[in-house]
Amino acid sequence: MTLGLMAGLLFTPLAWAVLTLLVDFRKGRVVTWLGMAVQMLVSLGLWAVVASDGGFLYLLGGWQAPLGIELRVDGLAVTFVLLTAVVAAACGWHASIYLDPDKAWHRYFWPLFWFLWAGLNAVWLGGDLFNLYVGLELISLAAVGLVALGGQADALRAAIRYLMAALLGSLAYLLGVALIYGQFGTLSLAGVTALLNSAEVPAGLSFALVLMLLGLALKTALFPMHGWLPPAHGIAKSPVSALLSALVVKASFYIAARLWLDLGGHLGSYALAQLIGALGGIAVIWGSWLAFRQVKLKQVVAYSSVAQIGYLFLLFPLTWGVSDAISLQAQQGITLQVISHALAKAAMFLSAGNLIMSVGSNRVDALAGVSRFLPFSLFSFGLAGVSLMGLPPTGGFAAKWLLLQASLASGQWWWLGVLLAGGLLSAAYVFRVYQASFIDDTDIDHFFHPSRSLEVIPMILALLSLGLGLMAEPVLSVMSLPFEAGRGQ
Amino acid sequence: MTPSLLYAFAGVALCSIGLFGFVRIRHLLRKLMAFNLIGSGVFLLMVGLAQRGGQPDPVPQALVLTGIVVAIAATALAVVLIRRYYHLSGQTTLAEPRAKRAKPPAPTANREGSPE
Amino acid sequence: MMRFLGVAIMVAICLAFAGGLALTVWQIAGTPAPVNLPHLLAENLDASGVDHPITAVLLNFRSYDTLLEIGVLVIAGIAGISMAKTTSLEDPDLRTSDSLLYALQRWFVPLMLVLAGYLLWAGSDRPGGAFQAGAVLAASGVMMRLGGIPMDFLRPGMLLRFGLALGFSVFLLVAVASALAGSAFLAYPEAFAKPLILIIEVVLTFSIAMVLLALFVSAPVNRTEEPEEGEAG
Amino acid sequence: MIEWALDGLLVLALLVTAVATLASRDLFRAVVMFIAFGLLMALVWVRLQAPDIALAEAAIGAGLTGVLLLDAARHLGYGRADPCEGQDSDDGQAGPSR
Repeated sequence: MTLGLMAGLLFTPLAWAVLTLLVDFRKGRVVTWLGMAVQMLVSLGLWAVVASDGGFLYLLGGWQAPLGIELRVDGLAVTFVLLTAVVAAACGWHASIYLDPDKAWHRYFWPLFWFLWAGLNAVWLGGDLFNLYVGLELISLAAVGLVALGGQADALRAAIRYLMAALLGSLAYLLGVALIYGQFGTLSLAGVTALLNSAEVPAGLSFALVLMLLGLALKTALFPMHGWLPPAHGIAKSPVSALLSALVVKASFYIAARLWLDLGGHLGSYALAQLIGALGGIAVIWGSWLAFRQVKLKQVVAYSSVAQIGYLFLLFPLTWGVSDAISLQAQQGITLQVISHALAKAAMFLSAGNLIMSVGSNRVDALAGVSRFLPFSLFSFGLAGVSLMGLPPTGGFAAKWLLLQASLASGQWWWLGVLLAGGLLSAAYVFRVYQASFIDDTDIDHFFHPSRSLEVIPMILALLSLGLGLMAEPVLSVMSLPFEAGRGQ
Repeated sequence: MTPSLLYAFAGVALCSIGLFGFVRIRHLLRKLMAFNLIGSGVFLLMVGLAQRGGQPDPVPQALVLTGIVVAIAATALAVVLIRRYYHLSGQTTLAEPRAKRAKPPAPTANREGSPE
Repeated sequence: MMRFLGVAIMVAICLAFAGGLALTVWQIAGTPAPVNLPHLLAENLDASGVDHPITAVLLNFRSYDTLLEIGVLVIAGIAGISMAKTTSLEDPDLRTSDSLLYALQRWFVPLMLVLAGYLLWAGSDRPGGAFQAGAVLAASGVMMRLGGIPMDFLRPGMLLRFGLALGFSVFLLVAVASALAGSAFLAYPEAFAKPLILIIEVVLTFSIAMVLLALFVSAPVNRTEEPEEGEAG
Repeated sequence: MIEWALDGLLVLALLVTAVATLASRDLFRAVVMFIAFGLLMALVWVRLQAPDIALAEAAIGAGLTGVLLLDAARHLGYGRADPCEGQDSDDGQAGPSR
């Protein structure tokens, strides 16, 4: 059962990538719907198995860790696999209606979409440092391909910039992997952690950790390395922007977090943790401020991603040198933040796409009067915004509440300011969009009305993000399930 | 100190030369070459450091083979994007477009806003 | 002045980076690695189905890496052909009427095809294998292309997409077949390991060459008219 | 001793070609330097007892990447340049000093 589910999880996205490569957009759409259903069922099944039996190691090719590659299927990984299934299916569904089937190059959307999904799953489950590198590259190239799709000059500029940043980040990560392999002779993350715990910590490896974190932070667009993100996320088609903001940037953060939690205790330091946290804090405030200042709607949402990603990096100071209980609290808060931001940001980009489609312009001030025509999409946008602000009872609130408690309990009260200011500033940019849309002095009356299902999808995501705050307990309980390392398959 | 380690240090030097070029140079093809130099440096370091005892280690060698293929995939994709970008905008750097290719802002907004 | 300052800062950063990295390498080199992976590899080589350790790592022990890596190649190929302009294939400007190139092509292409075949065959017990063979095959294709030989199969049509997908799908099918047979994903049955790896290598060679060639060909050419698809939408 | 000299020379040549790749003002020459760098890398891999990588580097690193870059350099406002390509050639020759 478990073996079948794992095979299905690994096989489906790759197989569907090939299948959709062979057919055109319309057929690819139908094929994709089938694949999304399969993938959703498999992800749910795996989540249920792990929720009831606990995590396990999956040996690819049947080879044990130092020689082969093992996948780490634990509560956190399956939570993210399920999150990916939900968000990617929503974006795929939206894209299947939103994208124009008559543009020849849109047929290549589906294979890239499926490869992206495959890469994300590979990263969530990855337990091998080099395999994570390959997974990251799979994600980056697929994402760049999606941004560049259609080949307008502006899109190409954004895509090239994105590609360059992603490649540099990957190389920094790979350099760290080379150093760690040189030190320990193994690539398994679990093996490295065990060696660090058992023997005396070798000098000099902190540099390797710093390099890897630096590369991953670049790929996650941490301030001040965020310059590539807004153009790429702003110019891509809305379903693509949603995928990139909701999931792709989380993949590199996820690896950074796993590295920090496994190796940071030995190789990290208080100063490093505080520095990363401070950069995250600046990102929250600076990103929100820039979001407030943007002229184009999707740029507002993209800069909001820069800000929301900043919160994630509070994980580093809040888990270093604190008691296990506080660390767990911080980890849960960050995980909730990842999930709620993924749902809310996907909802926001998809509804922004609907609004732009409706008024035919990308500018915020062009939204005047749209509240009369597209209240449903605007409402989804607002609901997602509420979650970003961190108002109760949303998932964003639950996340920030946990972070707040962790900051207070660990005596790092200064992060409170970041949490508070970030919430207020995000309220400011969401209300600015709302204000623009309620101005009623326009005499333009020809709004294009997108189809009903385009409006339903962001609403579902926004409601999920809202509901996350209410069902945080069951989600968190699966996420932190004890990991039975010895169980094998 | 073994010859392998010497090559690992050569990898260190290549990485920093490449990094300097990658950050400072704006011409995209040159940037791409700088990326490949850093990549070669990382590969050298990986194999050189692992083989510091003098014995060949097939695992990092296999990893480097994988890495080379990933690097050529990225390079080839980047070349296609750069050439297409040059074809459309006449630019070889990522600088924002100059006034001479100014497109009126209104159609731009329309184009970006239209459903695709 | 600002530019000078920028260069100076960047030089300082690069020197600090090089210093830190060199120091780390030196410190790491002082201690032996606690895990002896080459030894472990040698012990398990017999079970892998091939005699050449690197091929064993690439296509058996760490075959998942290779599977994803071929995925990366296919992605690059897809993204490349999504930019392709079909007209560039017949672009007369591309035909280089270089006599040197002609001679090279005349003598080198058959030689390179033979070399590719040899590399592929050698992979199981000597240096060589699918990647090198694929690269050589692609290089000979590039040479033929520069010589102006029209390669219709490289049009972004069904045939090209099929060629891109072939190696990857065979690899994937083998992977899932072993999973359906009850063991893990990508676990070859030991009796069939050798033929399976051989089949995978052959199709991979073909696909790698195809992707690299497609990427070379799909690069847009300047001299053609305005892009017909770029302005739409 | 002679081996050390060989290795040292190889490393030196490697670094010189790397710097030349980035520093040469002329794009075409930079690409040629890059190909030379790839060939030297292949030699280095032989010295590191990695014949597989040496083969791959010669075929992919030097060969294919080189051809790709040469072809691209030819089209990016260098060499047989069209008049319309000339206007950006100052960008095309940007050295690292910019």
